Amino acid sequence: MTISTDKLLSLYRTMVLIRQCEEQLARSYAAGTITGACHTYVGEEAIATGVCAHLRHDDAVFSTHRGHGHALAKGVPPRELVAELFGRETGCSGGRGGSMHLFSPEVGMMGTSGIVGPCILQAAGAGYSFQLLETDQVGVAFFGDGAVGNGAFHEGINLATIYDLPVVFICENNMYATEVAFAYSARNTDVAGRAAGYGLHAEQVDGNDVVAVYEAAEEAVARARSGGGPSLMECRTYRTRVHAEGMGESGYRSQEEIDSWKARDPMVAFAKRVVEAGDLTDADLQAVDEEITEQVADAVTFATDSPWPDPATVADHIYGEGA
Amino acid sequence: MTISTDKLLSLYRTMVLIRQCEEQLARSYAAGTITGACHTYVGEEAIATGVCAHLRHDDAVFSTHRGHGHALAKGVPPRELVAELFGRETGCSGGRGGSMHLFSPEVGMMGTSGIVGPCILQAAGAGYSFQLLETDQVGVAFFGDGAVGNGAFHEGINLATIYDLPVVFICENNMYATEVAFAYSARNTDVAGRAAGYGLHAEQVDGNDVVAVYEAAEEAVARARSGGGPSLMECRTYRTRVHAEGMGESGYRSQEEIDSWKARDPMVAFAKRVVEAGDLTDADLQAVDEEITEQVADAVTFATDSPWPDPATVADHIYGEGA
Amino acid sequence: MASGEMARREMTYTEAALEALTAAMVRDPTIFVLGEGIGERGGNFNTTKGLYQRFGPRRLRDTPICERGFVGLCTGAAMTGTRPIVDFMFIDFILDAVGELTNQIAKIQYMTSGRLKMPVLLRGCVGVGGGAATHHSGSYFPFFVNVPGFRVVVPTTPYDAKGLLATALRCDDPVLYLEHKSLLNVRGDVPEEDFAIPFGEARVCREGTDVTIVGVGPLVPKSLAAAESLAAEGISVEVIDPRTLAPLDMETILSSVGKTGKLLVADESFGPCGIGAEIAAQVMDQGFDDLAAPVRRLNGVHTPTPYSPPLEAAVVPSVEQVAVAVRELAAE
Amino acid sequence: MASGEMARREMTYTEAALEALTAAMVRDPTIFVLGEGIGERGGNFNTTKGLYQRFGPRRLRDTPICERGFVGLCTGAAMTGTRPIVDFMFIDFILDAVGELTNQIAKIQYMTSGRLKMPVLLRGCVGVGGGAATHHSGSYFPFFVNVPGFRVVVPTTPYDAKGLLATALRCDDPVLYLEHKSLLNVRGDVPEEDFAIPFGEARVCREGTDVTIVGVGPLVPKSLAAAESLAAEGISVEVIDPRTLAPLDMETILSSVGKTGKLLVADESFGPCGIGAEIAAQVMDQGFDDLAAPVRRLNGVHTPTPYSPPLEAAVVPSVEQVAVAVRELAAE
Ligand SMILES: Cc1ncc(C[n+]2csc(CCOP(=O)(O)OP(=O)(O)O)c2C)c(N)n1
Ligand SMILES: Cc1ncc(C[n+]2csc(CCOP(=O)(O)OP(=O)(O)O)c2C)c(N)n1
Ligand SMILES: [Mg+2]
Ligand SMILES: [Mg+2]
Repeated sequence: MTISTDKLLSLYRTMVLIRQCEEQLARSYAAGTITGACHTYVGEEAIATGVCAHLRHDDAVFSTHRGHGHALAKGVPPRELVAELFGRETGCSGGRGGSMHLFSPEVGMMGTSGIVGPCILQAAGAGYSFQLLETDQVGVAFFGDGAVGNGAFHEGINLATIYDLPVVFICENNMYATEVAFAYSARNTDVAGRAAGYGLHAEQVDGNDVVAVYEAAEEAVARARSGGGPSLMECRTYRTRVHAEGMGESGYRSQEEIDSWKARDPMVAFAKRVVEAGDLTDADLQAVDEEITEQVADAVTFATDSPWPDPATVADHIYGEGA
Repeated sequence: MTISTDKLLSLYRTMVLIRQCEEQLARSYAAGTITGACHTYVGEEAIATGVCAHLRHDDAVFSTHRGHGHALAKGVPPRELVAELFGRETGCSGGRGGSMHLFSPEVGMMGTSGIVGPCILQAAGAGYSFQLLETDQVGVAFFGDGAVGNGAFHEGINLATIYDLPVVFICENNMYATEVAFAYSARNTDVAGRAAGYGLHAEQVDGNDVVAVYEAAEEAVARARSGGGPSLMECRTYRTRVHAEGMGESGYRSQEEIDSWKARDPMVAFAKRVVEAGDLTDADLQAVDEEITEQVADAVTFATDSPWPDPATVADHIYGEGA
Repeated sequence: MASGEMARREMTYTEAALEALTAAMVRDPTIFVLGEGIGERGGNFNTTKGLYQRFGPRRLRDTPICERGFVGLCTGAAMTGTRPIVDFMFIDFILDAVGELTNQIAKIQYMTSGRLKMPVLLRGCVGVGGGAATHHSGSYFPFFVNVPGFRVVVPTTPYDAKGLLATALRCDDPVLYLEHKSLLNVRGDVPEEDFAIPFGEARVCREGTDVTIVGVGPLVPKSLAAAESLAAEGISVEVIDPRTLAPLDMETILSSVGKTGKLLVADESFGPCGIGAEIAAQVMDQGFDDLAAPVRRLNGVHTPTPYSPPLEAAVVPSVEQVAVAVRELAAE
Repeated sequence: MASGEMARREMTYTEAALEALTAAMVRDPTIFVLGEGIGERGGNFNTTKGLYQRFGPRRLRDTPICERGFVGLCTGAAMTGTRPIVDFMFIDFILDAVGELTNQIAKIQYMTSGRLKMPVLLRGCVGVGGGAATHHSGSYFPFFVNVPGFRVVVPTTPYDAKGLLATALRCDDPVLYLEHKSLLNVRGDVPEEDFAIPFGEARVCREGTDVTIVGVGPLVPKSLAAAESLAAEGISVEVIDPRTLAPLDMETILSSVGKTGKLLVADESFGPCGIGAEIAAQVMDQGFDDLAAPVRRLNGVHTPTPYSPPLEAAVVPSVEQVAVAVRELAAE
């Protein structure tokens, strides 16, 4: 592992930020402060963290219904995320979006989508822009195994491949789409293998190992940035909470399965590893935990104190200026 | 080759019927008798012929814009095909469809589509019916290489595979979609290889060799009929006429390429082979040629003499009876 | 329930529809349902609760997330002798299948001059509510009224939910059966026995003499509430629920307008080229001399649906807005 | 052409649009075009003729047949600083991309409160003609008027084709630019210099006093032809071309109706929930007292488009049908 101590600390910080934010959002949902859908990223933090560590604010991330973690890892301030789910004017989408519609173009969070699929195509489109404008920016899509059976996967991966676009596709294969098992939705569950069939660079990564993700993403992002074309990373992982807050488990997966993945918690594993390797100390990590706890508490206060959007603005910005 | 003489003659007859019909339709198009689009199947006759030889009238074929050959091979009488393109009431779609909308459910020709893609899904749907109703019928889709990059390919093949549906997918890979080369639209042009990635049975066949197609289809249809699930056959072939009547070649493919494929004409190759093998004689074949020439002439007379549809019926049958 | 007991029971809208579906599936072994989570789980909105256990995995089959794919599959199935139901959960997901709907499903009967039928039922939840936000709040029915070939059904009561679904499941045409989120848990009396409500028959929910309201979906109960309070002010309101938007029962609407001379069409979905425009144009065309005032439309705000509660509330027509519009009409 | 020569030249509708596109691509290096056959070949309808040779393979790029895919790609491109044009050839192919259009393209500006723009131009041929048959004859614009977020442009002359496309290519909103098949080869005077026609400004094509016709697309020339023959009968017809359906210039329509008191909306596309319904409802709402007769609508027959010439002719409103409708209105 040739990752600097600072970087290790920063990876840990991002994972903890996501985890603590998600747990807070789950509590706020239970309390009724958040309405609509709320899909948490608990258990999958290593993926957004390891990938976004290589991205600049001018790289473009497109994500899906389970997008809180991507937003935070890409640099959306927790205040703006929490305020968005609280429906406040100060939220990253001005309260218009909620959990599934997080927009923060300022930091390159180009949007999450409540519809499965479009992010794949849009990331290819960002790649198209960057190729045409001859910049070294990169487009990134995060999506679940559930998107793999969708036409958008097929069309988007193919377009990016034949046009050689600077894009990185991140498939977060957590084995289920809601309660439908990926093994039911696909006879062949080797996403990386299938993607390679399109002719792009594809590999499978342990999505619960932030270092593995970090290293694979480093290569994929560098490849895209330097004109080497698109890549796909299949990150195998697991969501340890319910599909969406308020839903039950309903029996589609066993308690043993859940427990076995909980035992592979990406943060716990990372902490163990870096401490054992002597890269970081328990005290280092605990300091981060505390820092984040404060940050999340501050975000909740900020959101709670923020004004509601003004209903008089409800139809603003449907169109741009002029024309 | 263990194919009976009768069967060989019948394969030849179907190919000649398609060829002669197409050449007639091309002439009629040039004469202005046919309007709209008219995509001929010249050069690809072996595929529909070899596949449909294994189908019954209660098997369901779904096809695409280049569908005349599929209709004829499936048993649509040439009279009804020609009358349809002439826009007559006696056409297989009552004149409502024209070249790209051939419906003859009576013989299991469930429709051709002017939109690329849907036939793949609909064949899967026929397979769904047959599985649910526990019959031994089979659904078949014919589509071009141009459909391979479309989401319908991805979603349809996947659904048929995971549900184990009795379907045969026939990809007619003629290397171009209009003038866009398949090698441009796909980095990996091995359709069978890619299809196998979904987990269904897939193989590549010489689409200009009617016997090869016949033999591969025999297996695929039998597999579907007996509950063995779906298959895909990638039939490599070439259209030797322009994409659609009235269009030019416009330089997207070389004259050498066209000529090299003309030299591999499926009917000529077949005739040479069966005569050399002593299975059929030149006289046998010539008799078929003449029989078909008469049949096509009769179809043109029939169509020409047929009435136009009554404009008063133009909005009939949008809805079924009742409700 | 033993005979002799009350044949009418109170139940929810969702339960009533499930009863119609269950009866149809017992009667007709060619009916099957596809969708995400409609198998063992019984549907995100309990639309197929218990059916997997009863009818098995071929008649209730979960799908991958490929709406275009399974709508296209259902097209081919309907063409070959079965009766597919697509359960979209949220109807918004239908948008990826609009090509299959418009160019295939809607046209097959026409292209075959009726030699093939197209008994596909497309169902899902529509409408704004509960912070569902912009990708889970749409209605879209004007499009399906515009395109020839569809039946468009918008039940508003448990009774209608059962009776209209029964008709849909006998109908040989493609039917969009659209269930508004806010109505799913509404309770009402529903007969135990099978019954069917023909398409194209509006229901006069309340009689009145001053102003007619045609309400669509959730605007029916809202209009009834407004009518109640307007009655206290001395304004007598007739409320009509068209129940199906295609076919549209213009006769009932026109005869009401013949009596009141004034019409408000209240609909949560978008105004431009919406159902209110169509009704207004037809009433003008066929009942111009009856009109004492122009037909008025009340629609949801013409904007994507926002998430935040105060914004969400601001885009949906309220009981008070209905009342205001009626008062204005009455005063004209 | 040297200055001093006639600045106005006669050219076709397609050539005029190509001129606007070429000028925009010279001016703005972020514009690119995707579609099938729009590269080296220059487009099935010559919409991009010569541009590949001039601007190269990244700015004119052929696509596989994956309409949803490349519309979604263009969405992401527009969000990140370029200005994509999707050239659908036949607009019917847009239907596989309705999800991307409705839930993504139309909503991005709103969801970001204007922090992102959505300068996507979607163009293609609409309408019935030439035996194109049921999958290549649609119009679909009522849907895009119903959904908030789109500009819908329907040029009818070479002059408008150039001027409206110029505006579309400077506009930050998603624009549907719909070219009717029957108009592509119409010739007319077009200024050589750049000019832009603002959206939402109707054109009064012919002044008259007895009856107003709002024509859409090919119904503009047909209405002008009908007006010509009606003039001989002593009926004075005003013909209005709205040019854009969203935004819709109701002011011009209302002021004409203020003069004539009678309105016919003539449109080849489907009637129910169509643009005629919307115009009728708005005219009634805002100009009720001006109306001497109900607004009439003349639409294509509400049926899938058949192939056979006599059937095809039967579904399209004819000059004679326009004249009959106007005569009836004039007599009311
Ligand atoms: C097109 C579409 N269809 C259905 C849904 C409903 N839906 C929301 S999340 C979800 C499951 C997604 O699974 P996956 O992509 O694996 O992501 P995960 O939730 O496992 O992270 C479904 C079916 C949707 N959002 N979009
Ligand atoms: C969805 C869709 N997009 C575009 C077209 C226009 N189009 C008609 S045929 C064709 C090429 C089809 O190529 P392929 O599938 O390889 O079949 P081939 O013509 O080679 O037999 C295209 C692009 C269409 N019919 N449908
Ligand atoms: Mg998943
Ligand atoms: Mg091809």
